[in-house]
Amino acid sequence: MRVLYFAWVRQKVGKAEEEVAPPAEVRDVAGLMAWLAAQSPGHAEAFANARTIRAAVNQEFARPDQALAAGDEVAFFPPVTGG
Amino acid sequence: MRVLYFAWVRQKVGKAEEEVAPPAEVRDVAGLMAWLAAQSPGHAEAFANARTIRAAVNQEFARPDQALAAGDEVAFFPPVTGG
Amino acid sequence: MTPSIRIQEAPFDLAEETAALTAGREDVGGLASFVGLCRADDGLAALVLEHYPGMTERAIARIAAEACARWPLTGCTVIHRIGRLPPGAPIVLVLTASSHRAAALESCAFLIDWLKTRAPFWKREEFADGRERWVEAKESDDAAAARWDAA
Amino acid sequence: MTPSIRIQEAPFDLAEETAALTAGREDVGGLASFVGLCRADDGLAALVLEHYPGMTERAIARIAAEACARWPLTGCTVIHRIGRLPPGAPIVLVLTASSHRAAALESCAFLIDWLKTRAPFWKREEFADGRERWVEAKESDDAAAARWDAA
Repeated sequence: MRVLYFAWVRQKVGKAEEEVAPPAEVRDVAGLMAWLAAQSPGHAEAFANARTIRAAVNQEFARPDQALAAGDEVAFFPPVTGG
Repeated sequence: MRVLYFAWVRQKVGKAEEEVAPPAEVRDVAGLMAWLAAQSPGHAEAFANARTIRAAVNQEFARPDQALAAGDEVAFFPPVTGG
Repeated sequence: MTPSIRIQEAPFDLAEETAALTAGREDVGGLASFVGLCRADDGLAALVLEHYPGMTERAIARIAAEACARWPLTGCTVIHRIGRLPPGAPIVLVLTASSHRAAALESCAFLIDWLKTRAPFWKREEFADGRERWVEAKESDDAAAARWDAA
Repeated sequence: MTPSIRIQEAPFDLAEETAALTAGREDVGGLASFVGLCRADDGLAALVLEHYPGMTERAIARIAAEACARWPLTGCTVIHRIGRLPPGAPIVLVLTASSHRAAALESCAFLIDWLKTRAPFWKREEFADGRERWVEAKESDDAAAARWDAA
């Protein structure tokens, strides 16, 4: 599973992307966030306040309960500020 | 009193402007229109349907009951179609 | 800030007018523009626009001042062409600048809705077959302008 | 008509983009544009914009297609810049063309309101004194975008 980070989520995690292989009990976006938070102090800081983070699965905005599959591209980022 | 005509009102009257000296009983815009309509066949045609004509007095839109003074600039024209 | 208002036969240059409202400034967050062009409906050969010199400039200056009072604008340009214009030619430009996006967008729509219904311009259509016709005012334009009275 | 959508570091040319939507056509009655610029609030030295390559283009293409379904557009261009932009620099361009004035104006406002709240861009502010700050999403932008859901 490919995970991408943007903006301050990327800065806190310390990388722009990584390949991860979470255990089978990680079934949805919220589960992945909780699992990622335990991977390093940077991850922990990035995911400390999950409510400030938005997610996309396969380049579509996704809610915390969206189910995940092994080949998915999952992205985490703050609320967008374009335009 | 200076009277200006625009668009098809000008075409029907046959001139773009004229100086007029209506009698004292012509007190407002509607009265001036009725008086002008009797000045020539062109004027009569232009003012045949007063409801299709708009007026301005001293370069401000005016209603039929607006009072007139001797030195006024009065204009008659169709509803505007700019932009 | 004094709005720039021009009635002219000559074409206008959108890039130049935009640059004039932003050059050397760092407080403009949004720039909204509307350009109205001459459509070639039903075999139109040209539009001929006339106006009421003097009244036109006064009326546009007043509505531009009202726009500046209703929205915090950093710049406002209105250019309306007159004379004979072929299909495809730009007729009118409204350009508004503000620190805030909504102010620029709303004031631009306000000004063009107003110009359509309250500015003393008249359009005559000339067709390829020699016919001529004065454009008639549209109720939909009156309705568009009236919504700002209530706002 | 296929909307033109570009994410780029380079500046854009409003006159060129406008010409592309009108050149050789006689059916365009109105052209609305919005340009968002970088303001120099509070000693800002630069804005740095990043985006989510791939998702950005897909998301903008989808919303542009929705605009074309909601309004009868003859042309639609969206250009969003990324990278480091100094105060005064143009950031985003939305340009819509239609036979009808209201369609051009409304679709332009719709697209920029959407870009502000749903397109995956993020802005970091760099200040002259070395501080950095990620721009936070604004509730007023969410409200502006939400009014189109109800419309």
